Amino acid sequence: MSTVTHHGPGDTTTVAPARSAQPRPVAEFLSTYVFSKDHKVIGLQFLFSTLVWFLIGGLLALAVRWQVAWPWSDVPVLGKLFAQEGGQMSPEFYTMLFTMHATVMIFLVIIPILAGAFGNFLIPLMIGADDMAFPTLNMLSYWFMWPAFFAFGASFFVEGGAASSGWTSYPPLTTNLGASPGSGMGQTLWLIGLTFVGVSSMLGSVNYMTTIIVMRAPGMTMFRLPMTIWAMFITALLQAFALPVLTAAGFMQLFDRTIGTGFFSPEGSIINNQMTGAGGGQPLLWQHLFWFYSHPAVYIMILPAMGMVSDIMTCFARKPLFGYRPMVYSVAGIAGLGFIVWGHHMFISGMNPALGMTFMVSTMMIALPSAVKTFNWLGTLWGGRIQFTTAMLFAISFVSMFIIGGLSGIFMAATPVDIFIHDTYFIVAHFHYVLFAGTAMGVWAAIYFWFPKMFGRTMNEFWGKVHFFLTFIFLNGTFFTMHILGAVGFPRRLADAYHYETFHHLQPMNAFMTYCAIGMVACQAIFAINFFWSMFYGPKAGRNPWNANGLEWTAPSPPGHGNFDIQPIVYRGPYEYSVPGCEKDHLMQTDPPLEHAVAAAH
Amino acid sequence: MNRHSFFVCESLQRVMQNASPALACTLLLCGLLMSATGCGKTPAASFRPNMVEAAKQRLTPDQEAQVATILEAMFGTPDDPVALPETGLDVSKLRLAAGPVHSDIVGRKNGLFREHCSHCHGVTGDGMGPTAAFLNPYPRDYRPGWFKFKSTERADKPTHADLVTILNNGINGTSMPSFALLGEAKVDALVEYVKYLSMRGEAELSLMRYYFELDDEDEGKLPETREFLVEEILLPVAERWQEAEDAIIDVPEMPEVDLQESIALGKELFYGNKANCVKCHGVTGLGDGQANDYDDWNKVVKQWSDEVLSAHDASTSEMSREEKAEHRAWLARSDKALAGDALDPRTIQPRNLRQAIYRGGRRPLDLYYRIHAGINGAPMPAAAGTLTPDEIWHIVNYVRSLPYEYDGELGADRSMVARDRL
Amino acid sequence: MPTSNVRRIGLSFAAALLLTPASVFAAEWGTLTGRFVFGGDAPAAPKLTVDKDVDVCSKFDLVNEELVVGEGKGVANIVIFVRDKNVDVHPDLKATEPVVLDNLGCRFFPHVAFVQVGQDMVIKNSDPVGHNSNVATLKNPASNTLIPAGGETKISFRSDEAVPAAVTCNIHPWMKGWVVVRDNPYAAVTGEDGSFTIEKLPAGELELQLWHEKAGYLDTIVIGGKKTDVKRGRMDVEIKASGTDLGEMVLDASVFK
Amino acid sequence: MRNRLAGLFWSLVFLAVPVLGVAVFAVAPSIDVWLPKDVSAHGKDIDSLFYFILALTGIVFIATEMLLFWFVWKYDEAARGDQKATYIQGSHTLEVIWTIIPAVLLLFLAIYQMNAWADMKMRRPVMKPTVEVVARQFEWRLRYPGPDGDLGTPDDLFLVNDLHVPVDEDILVQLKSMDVLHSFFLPNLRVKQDAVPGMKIPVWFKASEVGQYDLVCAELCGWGHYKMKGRITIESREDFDAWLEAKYREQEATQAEPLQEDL
Repeated sequence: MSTVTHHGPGDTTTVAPARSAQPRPVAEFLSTYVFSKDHKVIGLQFLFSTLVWFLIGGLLALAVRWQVAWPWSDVPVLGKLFAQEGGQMSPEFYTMLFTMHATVMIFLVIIPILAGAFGNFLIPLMIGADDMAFPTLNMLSYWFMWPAFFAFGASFFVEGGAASSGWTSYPPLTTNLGASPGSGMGQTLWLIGLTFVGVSSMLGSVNYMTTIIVMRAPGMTMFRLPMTIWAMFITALLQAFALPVLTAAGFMQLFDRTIGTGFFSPEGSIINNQMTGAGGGQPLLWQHLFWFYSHPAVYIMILPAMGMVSDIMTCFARKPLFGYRPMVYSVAGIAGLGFIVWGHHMFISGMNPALGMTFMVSTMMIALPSAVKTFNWLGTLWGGRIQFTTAMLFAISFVSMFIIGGLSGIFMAATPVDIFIHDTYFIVAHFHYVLFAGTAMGVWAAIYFWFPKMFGRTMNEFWGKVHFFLTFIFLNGTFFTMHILGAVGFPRRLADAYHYETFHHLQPMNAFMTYCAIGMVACQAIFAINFFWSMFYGPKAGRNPWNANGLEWTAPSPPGHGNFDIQPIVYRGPYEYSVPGCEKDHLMQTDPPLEHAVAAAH
Repeated sequence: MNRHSFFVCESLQRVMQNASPALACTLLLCGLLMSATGCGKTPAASFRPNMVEAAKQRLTPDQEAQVATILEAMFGTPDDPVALPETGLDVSKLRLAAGPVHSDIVGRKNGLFREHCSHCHGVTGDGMGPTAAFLNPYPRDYRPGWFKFKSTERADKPTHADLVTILNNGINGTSMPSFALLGEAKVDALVEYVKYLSMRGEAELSLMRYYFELDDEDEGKLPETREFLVEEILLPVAERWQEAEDAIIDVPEMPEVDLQESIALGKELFYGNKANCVKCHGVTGLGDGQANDYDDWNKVVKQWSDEVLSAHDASTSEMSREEKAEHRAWLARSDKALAGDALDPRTIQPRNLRQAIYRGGRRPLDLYYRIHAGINGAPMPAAAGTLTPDEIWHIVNYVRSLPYEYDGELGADRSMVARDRL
Repeated sequence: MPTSNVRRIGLSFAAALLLTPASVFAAEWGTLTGRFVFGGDAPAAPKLTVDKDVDVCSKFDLVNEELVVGEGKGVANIVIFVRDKNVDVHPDLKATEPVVLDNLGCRFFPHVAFVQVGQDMVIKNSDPVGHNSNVATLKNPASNTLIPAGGETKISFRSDEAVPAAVTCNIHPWMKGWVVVRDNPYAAVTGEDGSFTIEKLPAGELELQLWHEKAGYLDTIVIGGKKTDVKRGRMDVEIKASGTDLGEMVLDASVFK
Repeated sequence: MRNRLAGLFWSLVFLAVPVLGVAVFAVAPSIDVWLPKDVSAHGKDIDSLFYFILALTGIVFIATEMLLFWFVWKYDEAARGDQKATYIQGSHTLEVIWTIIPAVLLLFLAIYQMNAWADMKMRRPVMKPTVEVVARQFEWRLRYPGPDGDLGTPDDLFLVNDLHVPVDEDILVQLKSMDVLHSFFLPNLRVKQDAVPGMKIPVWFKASEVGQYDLVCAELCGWGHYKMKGRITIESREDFDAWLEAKYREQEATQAEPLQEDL
């Protein structure tokens, strides 16, 4: 076991001396796998939980697509499950579906899978620490997800169903219990769940920041950190500064709903033909508070994926990252600008139009660091020696898809154009290109890439490529068409848009997208089987199956408790691939300095 | 030892060992695709029986089945409606409105009722669609055959045109939207279907009530002859729908007096003992007079649930074992009917007359109808015979001026005056 | 099989031959009398809460009239009518005068009114306050008319009602009365002492039906100390030309729970 | 040695992105899945801006995706033989170039569109509202000032879902909401504005062509969001006045009339 010298101030996980008493299997199982303070186990716990929710979110999306393509027709499976009258989906059930699809995907999948799963698993390994700075806090950050899982999960079964006011939860629809079926208990549970997700993220973010600042291995300077760690670091900063606002806003909404405050309800409105109680509030206030968190949250949802993709891409292009420092600066730039662009979600919300202009300029500017990152990834490929592993394919497709998602954002940033495309499928296309075609592809790349480190075995490459190919085709079939639907003005969130003459002819196109979506979800079965199969029967991977440079690859696969069997000492940055004059095509961060390597570095 | 074996149970491991990943992939893919694209269609829609009435009339399961059989013979199913010639309904219109939503061979949209109405009013027209419980007021239950806003006398059915007007204008102040943009033909078909559902509901009620009148020699079974069903059950209902067209209220012209004078007279009547509007609509006109009354739909449920509640409390000590068992079965069934087939009764509030919201239409003519005939199904009584037409017109004028009346004296209740938001 | 039933009903155009009884007038007529008494201690009628038009209505000392037990424990307001639809009607019993239902003292008077099909019913208001009378009939179109102080309105019924119809006032929620609508003149309502009389009934076997607003159709009565089953309030009696007296019929207190 | 075919295959997959992407946008207008017909005075500003951004992003899209394809095609391990990857850590010149050029373009775009935005949302015409639109779950309640031209007087005309406006005139809509958020969306007039309870938001436009178009709710307003369908009818001043007059007469009716045919 570990003979690591303990050097972190918060490190409390010393290796227990061998117990003389008989092993207590249940207690040991619980402390090893359930209430573990080991960052790797916590990371895997996050990974498995989020993958389960990913499946649920995907199935919810399928049901949504079904209704959009064939409104009022019999719904297979769901029609029977929920005993809708006449087999057809009721509109409030549909609104609940897309609300919960977004909620699950954002709060229970993307944010926890990036920060929770990969952040936890990778940060100590990549900086050469034996665990997080605050392992107990770390364990709590996972277990605080469970109340959220329960709250969101249970809300499907309460009267009126789960929240159905969109994931943005705009009041007064949400503050008034009579406004919508889902505005009842479902919405309360939604707010409670959200709060717990927030607490979990907050605990994580404090931990990540501290760990990255104080627990780096000797020689690991800030500018020798891999991009993944930089991205995680800045994500943690974003969370730490933006989350309190959302938590406060969530409580305000909860109070509006339960104890009759009126933060978000204007005076004298009549909802469901009844006078509402308290007044004096402003619905727009919620939008400001919500987007003050949720716009930075958009970057929380992509920055870590960008970091991981950078690492994967350099490894399989066998080439240093093009412009390491500009990449770091652009991540920081995105984070900084991310705090002053929230108003672009509110151009037509009734907010002062003059304010719209300032937000438009800052929004245009945030495209810059994104562009810099894209060009740098292209620069990384340029002159490389590309290995088409599954992880690399996902990483390249991340770049390819992020270009689309990024460029479509410019349409929305342009305020006059936004007048037309706001709340249409153009927006849906945009954020699915960023979040699904972007982040989810990045996550798959990361899973295929770090799987050997997690389980000591590699995933099946052939089925991995089949999975990639099908996902890639179907995802573009589903989401690319949304752009042109958006150009027609096809609005989001309509249970049945075809009774409008303007949109009547779009049904076949939506049916096509639904077929693609069905295919997309179905082919994840390949991934699921490959994943579990490889966990047990995949070919054994050594410490460094990809010949990568990072510190994590010096540890055993899977790393034992305390991670490293010898204390890593860092001599260089993480991207020393194909260093001229060096025999190997890569120099790990722990490799002792070579004369020519040092020479080449300057 | 594999440290991650806890994730999967032993049996799964064995299965995984024996199957190749390719085979498993294919199987799972097929399974997912099949379940997603629908091998299992949901069963065809059916009409829901009137459980409250069945429990109330203490029908046996056999009798319930008989009612269902008779009704299916007389009216068909939601997907395949039948209208006997005596109903006077146009089957081709019914077909347009009935069934699941689909486009027929010429691209005409069918299944209009389920597309536009059933999520509130329910496939059966019992006002208990999936959304119903969340609406205030509840969506209308067509089955008892009561309709509120019409141009006919209180006790009469609405005319076809009345229902068309409701569909075209919606009912302001409720969740009923306007369907004018569907076009005349579709609205017409929907009205026909509403009439069909209402006739079916009324026929169901009278069938269920008829068991009570049976003689002992009938052995608890209704005669199933066409004559009985048409003469005793269908015609009394259908004829009243057909008579409605001749029962339109005759409205005399508005008296030729100065508007302000008429308003003053109307105000006097409003507050006076003769018209007594003030008792329910309140001295403020805000509808804050009578607050604990129910409309007829809710009253039925309220009375029935009170009865069942008191039966729960009643002593069973003097009953024989069989009686006790029967009593318990009946209670269980009544509770089930109340829980699954009735919405929690809610009180009805008199209209706030200062909002300029008039559910039955804002034309002076509509208000005249409301005062003349009252509102069927609601506590609002008919003034015909009590008030002269001129007096009714004065009240109409006063009510129309109420939203614009100086309301300073309302003080703290100012927020209730919502005329500024319609 | 339900489908075969469907076909049978849908296609059976052939009218069933109804056995119409030969309409022969009875030769003899008799009178039916009887008295209902309350078995057990007579409960005191609870006072009503009067919260509308208090200045007028609170003067009347109103009580809940669901169960009125009068002198000698007689149960008032029990409705007795002949169930047989084709009963012979004595030629003297042609309904001419309208039945009057009065809003009197913030209650309905009489508490249970009896009216025949086709006969007029005048609902009037002798109170100094306005009332409305909401008649909740099931087979007949329901009506609800505004009746100002001193006013009156006239309604009639086109078909009999299997169950007496409730009459309520929406302005004064405590007010409740009943209307019995039959298509023959043979019905009676027990008075304060619990007794009733139906005159000029055709002699022979007749089926009566007994109803009370709280008990519904009566199930059991005690005649001469013997428990008699009158399921759904149906009771066969023999009308003698000399008159039939059912005597004292005891209604157990549990009936009214 | 790795198979070259795999590299070719995957590069073609990535080539399909720009090719099919452009194809979709090229084909879409011809199958009528494109910007709906514009009948407003200001719509061309939005449309031309849309096309301008489309062209700009289109060029960047094609360029970057083709570059990606080219690199993937060319620098495949199998194609490189024994050659090592080139050791390049970055280029200051390139970084500066690809920071400055997009920055200039984006700033230009931002400033270029300000005027259009101001026209649509800030320079409100000085006039009394043509109509008040009050959104509620789930319909559009309309109120026209009656003969006196003022809203809030007893001669107001109340309608639902059926919005009429005169052509070639400034229209000022006073937008309100009775209950929750809604959004007043006229696709053919390129108008969209959220209706916020407690706020009176002015919306203005000028219709340039006679016709009937959809009025859509674009902000989730509850379970019935999909059915908040309204209609806008753009007609000549004479027709509009006649319609207004007829509707007003209808609202003031004291006698039953034959049903209006043109509902």
